Parts: sequence; structure tokens; C-alpha cells
Amino acid sequence: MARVTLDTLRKEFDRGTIVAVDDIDLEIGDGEFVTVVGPSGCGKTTTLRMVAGLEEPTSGAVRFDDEDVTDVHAKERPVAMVFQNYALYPHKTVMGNMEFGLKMSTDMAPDERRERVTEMAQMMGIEDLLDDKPDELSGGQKQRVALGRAIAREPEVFLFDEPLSNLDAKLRTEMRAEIQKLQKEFGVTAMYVTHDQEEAMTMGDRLAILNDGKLQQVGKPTEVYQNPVNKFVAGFIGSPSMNFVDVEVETDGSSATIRSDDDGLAFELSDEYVAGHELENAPYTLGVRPENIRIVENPTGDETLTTTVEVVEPIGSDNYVHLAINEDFLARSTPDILPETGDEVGVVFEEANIHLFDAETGEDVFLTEEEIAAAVA
Amino acid sequence: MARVTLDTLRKEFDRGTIVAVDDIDLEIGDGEFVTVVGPSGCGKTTTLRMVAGLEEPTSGAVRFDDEDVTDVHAKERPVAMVFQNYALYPHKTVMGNMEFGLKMSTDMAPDERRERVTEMAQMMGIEDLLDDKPDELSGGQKQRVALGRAIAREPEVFLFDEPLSNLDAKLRTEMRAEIQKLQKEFGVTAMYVTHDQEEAMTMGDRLAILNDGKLQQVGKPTEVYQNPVNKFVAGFIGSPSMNFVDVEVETDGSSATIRSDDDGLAFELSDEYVAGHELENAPYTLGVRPENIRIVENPTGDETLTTTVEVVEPIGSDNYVHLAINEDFLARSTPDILPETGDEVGVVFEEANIHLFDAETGEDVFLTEEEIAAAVA
Amino acid sequence: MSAIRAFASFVAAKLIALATAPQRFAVMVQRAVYDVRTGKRTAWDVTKSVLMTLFGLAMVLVLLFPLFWITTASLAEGSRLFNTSGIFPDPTTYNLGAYRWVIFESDFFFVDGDWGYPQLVLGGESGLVSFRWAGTETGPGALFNSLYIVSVTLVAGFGMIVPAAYAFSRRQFVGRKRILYGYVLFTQIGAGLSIATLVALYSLFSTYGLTNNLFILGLFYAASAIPFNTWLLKTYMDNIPVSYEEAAMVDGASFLDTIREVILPLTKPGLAVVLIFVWLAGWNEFIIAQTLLRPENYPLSVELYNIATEGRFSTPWTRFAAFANLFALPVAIVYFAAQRSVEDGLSFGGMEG
Amino acid sequence: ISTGGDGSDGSDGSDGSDASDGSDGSDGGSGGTARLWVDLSDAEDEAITGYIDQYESESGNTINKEAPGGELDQQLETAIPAGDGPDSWIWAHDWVGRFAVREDPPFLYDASDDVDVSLDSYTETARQAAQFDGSLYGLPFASETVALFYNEDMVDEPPETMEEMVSIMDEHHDPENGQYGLSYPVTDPYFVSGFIQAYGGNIFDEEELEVTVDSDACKRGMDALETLSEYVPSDPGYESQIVAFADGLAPFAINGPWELGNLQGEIDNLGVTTLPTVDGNNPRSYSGIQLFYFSAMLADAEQSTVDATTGLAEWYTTNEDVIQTNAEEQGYIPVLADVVNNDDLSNEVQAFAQQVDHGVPIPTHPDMDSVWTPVTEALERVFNDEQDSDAALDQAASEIREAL
Amino acid sequence: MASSQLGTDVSGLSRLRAALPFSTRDWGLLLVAPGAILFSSFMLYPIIYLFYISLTDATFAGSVIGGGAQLIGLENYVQLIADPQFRTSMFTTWLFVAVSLVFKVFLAVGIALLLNHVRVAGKRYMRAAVIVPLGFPGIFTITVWRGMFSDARYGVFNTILGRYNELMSSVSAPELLLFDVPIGFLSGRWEAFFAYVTTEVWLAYPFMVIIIVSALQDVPRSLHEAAMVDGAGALQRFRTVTLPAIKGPVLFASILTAATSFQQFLIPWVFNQGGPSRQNELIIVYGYREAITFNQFGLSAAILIVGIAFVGLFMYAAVRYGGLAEGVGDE
Ligand SMILES: Nc1ncnc2c1ncn2[C@@H]1O[C@H](COP(=O)(O)OP(=O)(O)OP(=O)(O)O)[C@@H](O)[C@H]1O
Ligand SMILES: Nc1ncnc2c1ncn2[C@@H]1O[C@H](COP(=O)(O)OP(=O)(O)OP(=O)(O)O)[C@@H](O)[C@H]1O
Ligand SMILES: [Mg+2]
Ligand SMILES: [Mg+2]
Repeated sequence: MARVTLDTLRKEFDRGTIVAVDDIDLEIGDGEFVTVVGPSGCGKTTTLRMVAGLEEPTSGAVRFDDEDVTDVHAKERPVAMVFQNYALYPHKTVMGNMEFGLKMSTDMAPDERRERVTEMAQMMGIEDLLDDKPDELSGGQKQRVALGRAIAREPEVFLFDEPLSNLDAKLRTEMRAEIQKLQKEFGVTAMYVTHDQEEAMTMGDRLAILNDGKLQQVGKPTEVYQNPVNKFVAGFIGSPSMNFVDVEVETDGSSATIRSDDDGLAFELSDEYVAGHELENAPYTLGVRPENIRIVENPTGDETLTTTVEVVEPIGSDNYVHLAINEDFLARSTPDILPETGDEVGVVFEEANIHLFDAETGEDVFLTEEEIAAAVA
Repeated sequence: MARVTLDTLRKEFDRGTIVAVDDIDLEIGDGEFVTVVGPSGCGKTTTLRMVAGLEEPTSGAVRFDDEDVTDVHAKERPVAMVFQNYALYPHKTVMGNMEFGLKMSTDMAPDERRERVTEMAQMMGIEDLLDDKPDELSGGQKQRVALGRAIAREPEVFLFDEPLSNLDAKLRTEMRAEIQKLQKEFGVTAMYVTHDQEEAMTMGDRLAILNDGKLQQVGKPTEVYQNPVNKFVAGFIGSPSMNFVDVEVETDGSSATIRSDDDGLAFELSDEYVAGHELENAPYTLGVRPENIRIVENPTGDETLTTTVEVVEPIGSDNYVHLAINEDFLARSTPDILPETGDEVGVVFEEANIHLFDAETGEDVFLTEEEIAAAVA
Repeated sequence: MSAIRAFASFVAAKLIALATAPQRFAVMVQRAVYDVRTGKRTAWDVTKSVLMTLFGLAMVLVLLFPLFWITTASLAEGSRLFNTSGIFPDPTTYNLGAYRWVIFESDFFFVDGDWGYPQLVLGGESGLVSFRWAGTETGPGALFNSLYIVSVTLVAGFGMIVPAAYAFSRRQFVGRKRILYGYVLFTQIGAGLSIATLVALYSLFSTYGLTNNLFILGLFYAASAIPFNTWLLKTYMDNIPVSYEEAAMVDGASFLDTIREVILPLTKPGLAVVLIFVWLAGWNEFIIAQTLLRPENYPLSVELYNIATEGRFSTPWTRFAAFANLFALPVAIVYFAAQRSVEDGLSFGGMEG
Repeated sequence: ISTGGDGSDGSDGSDGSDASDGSDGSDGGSGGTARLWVDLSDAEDEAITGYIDQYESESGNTINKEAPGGELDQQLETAIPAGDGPDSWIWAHDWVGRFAVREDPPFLYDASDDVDVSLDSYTETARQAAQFDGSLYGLPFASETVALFYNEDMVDEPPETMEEMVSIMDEHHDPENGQYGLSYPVTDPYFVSGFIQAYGGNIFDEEELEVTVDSDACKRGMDALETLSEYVPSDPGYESQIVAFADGLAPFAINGPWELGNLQGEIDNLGVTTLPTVDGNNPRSYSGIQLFYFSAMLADAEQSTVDATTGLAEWYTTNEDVIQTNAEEQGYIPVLADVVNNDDLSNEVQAFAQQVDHGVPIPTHPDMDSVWTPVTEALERVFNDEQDSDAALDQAASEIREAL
Repeated sequence: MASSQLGTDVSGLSRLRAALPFSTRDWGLLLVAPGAILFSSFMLYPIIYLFYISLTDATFAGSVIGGGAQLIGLENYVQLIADPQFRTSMFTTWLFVAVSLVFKVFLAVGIALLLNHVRVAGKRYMRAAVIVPLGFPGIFTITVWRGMFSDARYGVFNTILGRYNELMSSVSAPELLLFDVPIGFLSGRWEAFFAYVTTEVWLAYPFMVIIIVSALQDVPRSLHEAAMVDGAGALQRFRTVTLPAIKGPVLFASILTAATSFQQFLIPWVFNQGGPSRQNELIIVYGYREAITFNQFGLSAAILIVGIAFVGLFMYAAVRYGGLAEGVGDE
């Protein structure tokens, strides 16, 4: 097992016109499970491929433990990769697929190899499929075979490129647990790419959030969720998304009021809360998560603001209440709060749960420089 | 716009060896949005295709309003369909794609047709794409074009076959809202097939749940969520899934105790609750939804049962706590309840939130015959 | 060994499929009858299918008429193509004389039909074990020359086409576009070139003393097949996702392993098409072969041509037809065996308009 | 895999310009080796193979007989300049002139000094055919021309004059019912030369090197031909013509001795006679003289090869047994004076021999190459009623003159 | 290939080796080179040689090989342009290409559609059967077709027409519908041309059929269904779904077979040597005839060079404007 270090890793395409990965620094501890998450095209796959050795970095280095493997050919790196479309060899049986890696990278005798694969297949509950060809398998089975193929090699580093995105919701949940379980069992270092933030949150020991080739934040799921370093991360992590409102801050240095005239919003920040942060009289973006918004069905006027209900989506365990504050302003409420479309309701949220982002840079103004620096370490 | 009625609709394949759709009765009101949901292979697509006229029923009838269209050719039914892979004509521009239906089924002059399409495109925000070919579009854009093409025809019935399953999560949420909005705007009767229960819940006026070709339950999302007619529906609707525990019931006719010796579970049912239902001393399956389970971090012994924590998955807004009661027993708790793996915790749930299913038939024993009958009407 | 077994089982499967075809047809008819009876299908629906099938059959018959006609001619008495009594010769005169002639008198298998058998000689001068034909005075015939040429063509052709197609499909290198462009331009110039450049070729070959050399001729055919087939295979390979190769690489496979274990198996339909085309390039050509070879080295194609022009003023048709039918047999077998692959292999993903 | 029989032993002989290669040196010092190219029918080939064996055992020489197939002259065109040609080949004499004039490289070998037999052993026509400008380029062994075949079941008495023939043809000719008067490839100048030249005109005047196909005599001959054309199936192609006669649907065919064997197999009572006279004139059909050609390869060859080549030609062309048997079995018309003058020949062969007597050898001058195509085309135009015969011959003549 | 042989222990080399498949860009050339070289030596060289001959006064094949020819510059080309036979030949050749192409396309599309239709049973067998002509050597099939087209009454087509006539007369059809048998298929200019075209179409359709069948099998069913739901009838579905899907492959096959038709030699040569009266000499026959019959090797070479140039231009245009070589032009 190995520690994986990316050292100012950079990848440009088309003679530098496209910077797919922009000087990323990241360290994945031995046996750690790190998920890399970000919107489509942010460079996740490219990063992963550089770790696998399938893409040559423009600059920077990849190290396994302390060995620089930047120039080592893919076939000699101790990695296994699960591809998005599985890339199971369609002409080989499941057995053939699973033993291929062993055949290529070890001197094992065929019998021994088979035995090992059979064992592995039993562990994964696919021993009945060993003689089938990939097209005879269902999505979940393919997924398991792809996993099995990767594990069979006993790699030191495990790479996953959106391995679950072709599965349906149910199966996805199942496979997530299975992947995690296997990773822990084998104690392999794992790097898992996904664009699904929920997947990223539930699976990773740590999350690395990428945007536009740049690393935004690295941290434990709860940390990232609670202290997003900027508006991008705040909006990206969490479902439903954080609500954003453009606001003006009025401050006299010690106390501050957040105001949005359009929405009739006025929110006073306590002095303790403001202390130590540099707030100016300037436009900001206010962020509040849907689950931190309490709906008051019969507003008394004491609420932070009052607004009308646009749509109520009941999803069983909760209700999503769309509010007319701005497009897509959502509150998550318990199933018993069930206002009608058009109702006037009150909206309440607490100081501890709000985020305030610089309107230009998008950075969370309540974080200190050190906190920001720590977030990407 | 039309009311769509399926009358003991049945479809067999391969000379009756496969019953894809098994005597389904369903009525979709004028302007109603019904989602058909079920696991893969349950016959959703086949049902939809029979409504479109792409598949000939083995028996039964399809009626639009009161007209029997069972033998009417697809091209003459006033339906529009959005296919899973969009099925955009690859060689036609977006304009060509969207006007094709009009050209085929109306006598509109070309100019008029164009105008109508352009209008529609503006409404959907794709007016800039009118001259592009499908391969030049992103997934979401294709999706919009496919929708636009369907709407442009001004059909009386709208059919959707998993139109969002190829999109990523973010886009999916967006498109859901858009489809609903458009459907309401045009007031078209819509039948929407998906295997994603969340999609089904949020989108439909009513849900029709299929399994194995048979209709299980029809109803409003919250109704189905709260009163699943059987174990299948209970497990299928809601995310994360309902937890099931095999239990024995001990009853003396008026009061009853639910017991599972393996898990040390003993749960007394109140007499009022039991009254009117026929409970026997027999094995049953107990069902409780994760969100109805309260975790007591420091158990006092008064809880329904105590158990150990297996894994805690924080997803930001909540924590999923996996418990050692049986495989996949999950509780959803607020983020502040954060036990460690291995902790002993108490589990509490309330009588109002439990479901009890017949171990053999899987039917909810607390529902009356009439309630069951009503569920599929 | 396993390859042989695989091949055998493949052939067996094909034969079984062919043998059970009538049975499947019968079942189909029974079902149709049953469906009509039970009202599952209307009579008109079944009639439409029957009519379409008959129409298809009629079309096939019309298109294959010339071959059918010539086959009946090959069974006829005498040597003339025409008979004044109708299109087909009198069936009562049908006989296999012409085929007997091809097998036992022509140079098809053995010169003058003098059949021999292969024999391994132990301890000859040329090594421990040598090979020779026994039981024949005249030696092996045109078939062996043809097979030898085709083998050379196939080996050389595949040896050059497959790597080149792979490189064109997967790699960037200097001159890639230009060479590919040139190949596309030459795909068709090659076809008529042989007649146009016959003399030039002859002088080229004789200058270097390469006339009457089956090996060189095989190479020549391979050369003529290169542009088209390289391009064809390249188009096919373009449609194979790169991720398989990458998966293999991550699995620790070397470049050669990847080619052997992944690329080649996945390219099978494309290879089947190339196999047929390259085979035909070496098998059917006769103009150059006749010019460059001496009679003892003539392949079947030249022999066939010679039969066509044998008479001073006319062709001995029955023999000609019998010879041609046997000549086409190997190609037909190869094609039938590979039909599905060929149909798959010729679908040009990149060709959609 | 080397199969011994194919590529491996052919390749060692292919590399040199030395024409006498192919010798393994295995058979004695005295014997020479020669390469002979032929393009013969199966029966002919079989016969000559036997004779060659006989010659080889008598002389100790080795003859490698090959049938290169295709168009023999094309094969020679490429092989000889490349130094890869045969030492000898068998073909009618009409290539003598065309190859004799070739220089750079030459194609033929003047064997006057190497041949021991007296040329007087051959008939006059044959002797001339083998020579060009005083050089001897081959030895003759047979001649051929076209004569009249008739089906004795339909024809009681073979016709001697055109009129007689026409009246018999009239009896049978009924194209509506698939019955014809005559089978005759009427657009082939070789086949029809007899009638065109019947009045003494020449298609090509070899003495004066003049194109005389448009002479009055030829035009009159052409009229006779047109008469016959009325009675043939409407496809002038060889195969379409012969089938009418072979299937017993026509009383007559005009064709050469090479069909004798085939037709005897199909017609029970086959007769052959000379072409009918036209206004009392015997049609002067072109005849071809079969020769052993001496190839230019011999110029650089070893003497033993030359000896083997000329030896074979001498032996074959002067061996009475050979000539006699060939006449009987292959319908070869002898040109060996001694055989011609004895009476052992079959009726059919005698009929052909007689027709050769009436006829003229095909001119060997190279200019003849330019004659065939225009004349053929003229005949086709006439046959298709696109042009009348006089105009067609005029056009052909001017085309030929232009080409020369 | 080389990459796997370099030593593992030498770190400098291993670096190079590791990098090979990805960074050393030009090694792909090594894979292409053998084929390219073989091709050039056997194919390009003769063309250059032929071009050289076209600049000489060579008369016989012998004078070319034997070396007795003189360079005379472009005289042959000048002579060629003045030759009316050249114009006839060019015209006939292009007409032949165009007419046969039209029929080929219609026939092949028809067969492919029919043999891919759901209602046709046993279509796989039929498809296999229908492309059998591909397996027979051209010299054989063409000779057979010549036999079928024989001008004789007993020729197949004349016999069929005769039967047809009998049939028509028996129902006392008007004269107009009858044929004047026998038709001289090979002895009239346009009759022969018709015979050429028929044979050419027959020779080329199998290739087109397999290509079109492949294309048809790739058309997603859902496109047809989408069109059906959109209200399109069978004909319109053909136009909007099927036709566009096979357009590319048909174009591709058309270009290839058209280029082959342009160089058709055996059909005219075997049928009637480009006759009657040289009226149907396709370009290669014309060149061949000049060399073989008229001993004008220099001129012949010039003709063939012009022919090759035309095909080259044609292919160039096809690649350029027909999108034939997609994947050649990309990136
Ligand atoms: N081979 C390439 N040539 C040029 N540009 C490329 C190449 N591969 C990737 N890119 C570009 O680099 C950027 C990052 O691509 P990458 O595939 O890493 O994104 P991703 O995060 O994996 O996205 P997705 O979630 O869609 O898979 C994109 O803008 C992409 O267009
Ligand atoms: N043309 C067919 N021939 C035979 N069986 C079929 C055919 N179409 C569907 N089936 C079978 O009918 C059943 C229902 O299929 P259907 O496509 O309707 O499922 P679905 O609910 O749409 O599933 P999915 O979510 O995977 O799309 C399946 O078992 C399927 O295998
Ligand atoms: Mg990616
Ligand atoms: Mg479906």
C-alpha cells in the first residue's frame, strides 16, 4: 500500500490552450479513501489518468510513497483502475477478464491464478458468472466484475473513474457500500472520481473538490460541508444546494446588518460573530442551506423575512418548499409542514448557519487566511 | 387533451413465455401527470410503448377519452414521446427535428411551422441552437430539443421513457422542474416512466408502481409513501429504503407484541392500534423508515432496543447511521447525533410509524381490503 | 491445438445451424399457422410476410441466375454453352464429367490430375525431416500455387496492414495525414493499374530477376491490397474505445500483450473483412500472374483464364464452369464462415453522413 | 512449407538472360535442352507430347514444352525482349513477317545455316510461308483453311456451286423456327477471305504491298458473301454459329479442320467438301501454315540448344508417320510433299487439302496487322445493314491506308 | 515493438522506454513504413515508369523492355488530344460510370432494404447468397455474361425475349410490346453499352449491399419509432430515418465502385473488345488496344496515364468534398 502525492501537478492540452489540471497539490495517505469531486470538465479524469500513468503531466510530479513515478509507464505502476464504462474486455469471459491483470503482471501459474480469481469471485458473489461474457451481465454485475478485476491484482493504489454513474439509483447505493467495504478490507489507498457530491460525501475519508482544474478544498466531508471555503464549494456540496441571496452589508465596524431590499430581508449579525472579520459596506452573497431554514406557516412578522410559497414537493421523508425569494430558493421542512402554493409564510434561520461570500472572489469572509490555506492542504 | 385509460392491458413476448405487462388497469385523468415507476424489467417501457402504439397489446385495450385506439397505428395517435436516448434525427438541425412532427401531422405552411417552432424554442431557451445538429449539443440541450420536439406537435398525450437517466444529477434536477412546468403550462396529459423513485415522487401528480408486470399501487406520492400497500412498495419508495426486520407477533386477540429474539426487539402495540386488524401468532415483517428512527446516544434501557453502530455516513444535512440489527439497517439522524463506530446506542420508533407486512404475501396487514383495492384504482 | 478445436466447434455450429434451418423454417410456418388460427395474427399480416419473403427469394433467384445457369451448363453434356432447345441444357444429360475432368485430368489439384500424397522423408539431405510428394509423377498443381501465393499475400498483407492501421488509428506521427491521404487516393487506382502498368511491371520484375517467383507475386498482391485495407481497418479500429487498451496497460500488459490480447480480438470483424479482401486480391488476379509466371507456376486463376481461351475460337464451357465453381468454393466457405463478422466489420461508424 | 513442386525449382531458372537455362545438366553431355511454347487444344497437346517423348528418346535432347496460355503473341512480346522467351513455338505462319522485321530486340532466328533438311520436301506454299526476305524462320508441318461441312442427313449431294448450295439452304432456312441454312462466322475476315477473293482480287497485295480490298474483284466477291450471310443465324459470333450446325439445325457450316473432331462427335453423318464455286471460280480462302518458329533466343544460345530446337522441328515436320497420324487424328493438312501426294489420307483431309490448293497463304507481311481490324469492322457494318458492302470496303481500305 | 526489448535495469533507457508509447510521437511511422514502402515499390514505381514510357516513341512492348525507345517529350499527349477516338472513349467511359452507378445504387439499396426487412424470413441466408458474385473471378462471371448476352437466338436473353414474345402474341398484344428478336446485344453500340452496364451493375452490387446492410443494421430502432410517433408514414420514415443513415455508406461505396468502373477492362474486352468498331472502348481498353493491336506503346502509356490521372482526381475530389476520408482530415 502506498501514500500518493501529487506535487504541483499540471496538465495542458492543445499546446497549452486548455489547462485541464492546474497545479494541484494533494496527498493521499496510505490506505486512505479520497474522493475527487467537481463539475463536468473540471479535470478529475485527467488527474486520475496522470496518477495511473495514462497521461503524461505537463509539469509537476506524482509520487508513490517517496518514489517519483512520473516517468514510470502505466503498466509498471502498482495501480488498478476501474473505468467509467468498466472497459471489460468484451471477448473474454469474466474469468479471463479477472485473471488478465495477474497474467500480465505476475508469474503465477495458470492454476494458481484461477484459484485466486475464483476466491475473489466468491468474495464478491460473482462466482457463478465466471464463464459468462460481459454482454451477458447486468450493469451491477459488470460493475462487480470490474471491481474484482481491479482487486485481483492486489494493487497498492486503487483508482476509480465514476464507476457508478451508469447504474441506477438503487444499485448505486448498494455498490457504494460494497466498494467502501472492499477498500477497507484490503486497506488499499484509493482515489475515487465522481461528479456526484452525495457519492463523494458518503464514500470518502476526505473530499477533494476541483473546479476548472484548480483544487478548491480538501477535507473531511462534514468539514467541507460545514465550512465551505468559497461559494463554489458551498453550492456544490450538499443536496439540495445551498440557497444564495445577493445582499448588501451595512457595518459600522463592530456590528453589521445584512440587507436585501428586493426580498425585504434584514438580518442583524451579533457583534461576537462579526468580530475578527473584515466586513465592509459592500455587496456580498448570503448563503443558507435549505435544511437550516425554518418555515413558519403563520408568520407573525418576527421572522427574518416573509415570502410566498411557490411549489411544495413532498419527497416522503421531507417536503421541499420552493419560496419566491429568488429562483430556486428552497427550504427543506419536515413532512408535517405543508403549506399550499401561494401561502404567505415566514422564514427563519440562525446566525450560526449562515455563510457570507465575497461578491467578487466568492471566498467565505468568515474564514481566516489560515483556515483557507488549511482547506487545500 | 385526453383522458388515457388502460383496460386490463397485457403484453406477452416470446409466445407467452414472458409476460411483460400483466393485465394493468389504469386511468390517467385529463391533464394529469402520472409517473410509472418500478425496477428494471418490470414492464414500464412496454406499457408506455403500447400507449404510443409502438407495441401491439396481447389483450386489453387502450382508450383515449372514450375512443378505443388499441388498433390505431402509432402515427395516427395524438401522442408525443420523449425517448430515453432522445432519438433525435442526427442529420436534421434542431429546427428540422422540431418541425418534423408538425410537417408530418399537420398541413401547416412551412413559414407558420417555423414560426411555431421558433416560439417554442424561445420558450425553452434553445433558440440559439436551431441551426445546430444534434451531435453539437450537450446532453441537457439534446434533452431540451427532444422535449421541444414533443411539445411542438401539441399532442394530447405526452409520453416520457426515462428521459433524464442519461443526464448528470445536477442537470437532472433542473430538467425535472422544467418538464413539470411545461406539462402544467400546456395542460397535456402525461405519462412518465422512470426507475428512479425520487424522480417519480417529485414529479408525478400520481404514481403508478409496477413490479414484475403487475400494478402494485397507484396514488399520490405522499399517500404511497405513507401507506404502502405491500412490502415491495414500501421498500421501493423512499430513500434511503425502509428497514425491514423479520419478527414474530404474539397476540391474544386484543393486544399484541412484536418480537425478534435475535435483535432483542420487543415492541408492544397499543390495543387501539391492533383493533380491527387480524393479527395472528405468526411471523411477520416489520418495516420502519430510517427517518422515523431516533437514536439515543446514551441508552438508558428504556428504548425499543439497543444495538451497536456499524458505520456513520455524514451527508452534511443528515447522518446515516448503520446499525447492527441486520444488514443495511439504517437510521437517519440529524447532523448533531454523531456516534462512533462500535458505540452502543438505543433505538426508538413510534407505533404510528411502523408497518407490518405478511411474511408470505407481503401485504400490509394494517390496511383493510378496501384500502388495498383502492390503492390500485 | 485449442485453436483447432475452436475452429472445429465453430464449423460444427455453422453446419448444425445450416442443417437445422429447414426445421426452424418448419417451426416458423407452424407458428404462423397457429397464430392465424388462434387469431393472434391476421391472415393478411401473415400473407404480407409471405409475399415479402417470396419477393426476396425471387430477387435472389434473378440475381443469381447467371451462376445458376452456368452451373447447369457445367453439368451438361458436350462443351457448348448454347443449346437450341432452351435456356437450360436437357436435365437428362446432366453428369459430373466436367468435375471429374477438373479433379482427375486438369491441373487443378495435381498436374494432369495425377494425384499424389504428401510424404515425410526421414534423414534426407536437407535436414532431418523433409517433405515431398509421392505417388505423382507430375507434381502438385495450380491449387498449391494459388494457396502458396495467397498465403504469402495474407501473411505479408496482414503483417503490414494491421500494424499500419493501428498506427493510423491510435498514433500521431510525422506524415500520418499525408500517407493516409495518399492511401485513400490509391485505394482505387490500384484496381485498374495492373493492366495499365503491365509492361512496366514486367520490365521491373525481369530487371531484378523476379519473374516466375510465386513469393514475389504474393508480395505484389499484398502491396496492391495495402492502401484500401489499411484504410478500412483503420476506420474500424477508430470505433474501438481506447479505454480497453488503457485498461490493459493499467493491468500491466506490455504493448505487444495489449495488441495480442485486446486489440486483435476486438478487431476481429474488421480483420475478417480484410481477410476476405486480401484473399481475393491474391486469389482472383490472373493478368499479372500470367505475365510474370511460367506455366509450371500458374495459379488457378490463370488456369481458369486459359481454359476460357483454350479453344481457337470457342470456350469449353462445361469444363470452364466446373473449374470456376471449384475455384470459387474456398472463398465461399471463408465468406459463409465469417458472414456475421464481415457484416459487422463493414459498418463504418465514421461514415454516417 | 516448400512443396518441392512449385516455387522453389522455378525460381532458379528465372534470373538470367541466358535462354538455355532450365537445364539441370543431369542428362548426358550430348543432349541439348530447348524450350517450346505451344497453345494447342487438348487432343493436339496430347499428341504432340507423345511425339516429343519419342523425339527425346531418339535424339537424347530434352524439350521443355510449355503452354503459357492466354494470348501467345502477348506472352512473346514481353518474354523475348526480357530474354526470357522460348527457343521455339508453334503457331500459324502469319506472325512471320510481323516478327521478322523486329529489331531491338529481334524476335526470330534465321536458321538457314542450322537446318539440314531440304526445303523442297515441303509444298511450295508451305516453303514460302516459313521464309521472309530470304531468311528461314521456321519449319512447316501442317496447313489449315476453312472448307464446307455438311450434314449428310440433310444434304443428299454435296453442292459444287454456289447456286446448288443456295437451293439446299433455301429448303432448310426458317429462322422463325430456329432452322438455318448455314453456320458461318461471317464477320471474320479469315473465314470469309475465300469468297471475297474468289474473283481473283486480294485483300492485301503482298507483292506490291498494296491494299486492294476495295478492288472491283473483291467487291464482287463480297456480293457472294452477302448472299451467304442471309442464311446464317443473326449472331455472327463463332460460338453462336457453330451451335446451329452442331445441333442439326443447319445443313452447312463453313469452318476449319480444328472443329472436325468435335463435329464428328455431334453429327452422325458429317461430310466435308471444298467451298462451292462462285461463277465457276474457286473461292481463294486464306490458309495458315503451322510452323515451328525459331526464336531469337537461339542467337545467344548454346549450340546444343540450337540443335535440339532445329532437330525437333526437322524430325517432326519430315516424319511421315507423324504427319500421317496427325492428318488422321487432328485433321492436320499435310504440307510434306511426299504425304500430300499419296492417297492414304481420309476424305475430309483431302477436301481440306484441296481447298488449301485453291487458296492462298495469309500474307505474312507485318502490314497485315493493320488489315484485320478495319476489315472485320467493315464486315460487321455490312452484316448489321449499317452500310452497303462497296462503301464498307472503301472505308476499310482507306482506314488501312491511313494506318500504314 | 522495440520498447519491450530494452533493458529494465538501465534507468536512462527505462525512462525512454516508459515514455515510448506516449511521448515519442513518431514511432507509429515505423509501423506504417513497411506497408508504405512495399506499396510504393510495387505500385508507384510502375506508374512512374509508365509515365516515362508515355514520353517515348516506344512502339512495341519489346522496344520498351529492350530499350529501343527514344524520348520525344509530350508528343504522345498532343497526339492524344487530337485523336477523336480519345474523345469517344472518354465520353463512353464517363457515361458508363454514371449510368452503371445510378442502377447500382438503386439495385443495391433495394436489395439491402428488402433483405433487412422484418417480414422477410431467412434473410441472413439470402444476404449470404446474394453476394456470391463477389466470390467468383471477374474473368469467369464476365465470360458467362457474354454468353448470356449472346446475339444468338439461343443466347439466354434472346431466348427469354423470344418466350416473352410468344406469351405476348398469345394474348395478342400489340406489336409495340414485342421485341425484335434476336437482339444483337454485342453488335450494336448501345446494345453493347447496355450489356456492359448490366454486367457492371451485377458485379458491383454485392459490395454495396453488404455496406448498406451494415449501415441499416446500425440505425437505432428508436429513430424509426420516434418518426412513427411524429406521425410519419413508411415512405417518410424511409426518407427521414433510413436514407440519411445510409447516405454516407452509399456515397462511400459509390465512389469506390465508380472509380473501379472507370477502370473496367474485362467487360468490354471479353464482350467485344470495345466494339463494335471501337465505339465502346472504355479508357483502359483504348490504351490497351493502342499498345497491343496498333503497337503504339508510347501513346498507349499516355492514355493510361491520363486515365490514372482522372481516377486520381476523382478520388481526390471524393476525399475532399465527399467526406470520404473522414478520419483522414480530422485534427
Ligand atoms: N485529450 C484531450 N485533448 C484536449 N482536451 C482534453 C483532452 N482530455 C481532456 N481535455 C479537456 O480537459 C478538461 C478536463 O477534462 P476531464 O476529462 O479531466 O474532465 P472531467 O472532470 O473528468 O469531466 P467529466 O466529469 O465530464 O468526466 C476538459 O475541458 C476537456 O475538454
Ligand atoms: N421485444 C421483446 N422481446 C422479448 N422480451 C421483451 C421484449 N421487450 C421487452 N421484453 C421483456 O419484457 C420485460 C419488460 O421489459 P420492459 O422493457 O418493459 O422493462 P422496463 O420496465 O422498461 O425496464 P428498464 O427499466 O430496464 O427499461 C422484460 O423482462 C424484458 O426482457
Ligand atoms: Mg471524466
Ligand atoms: Mg425501459
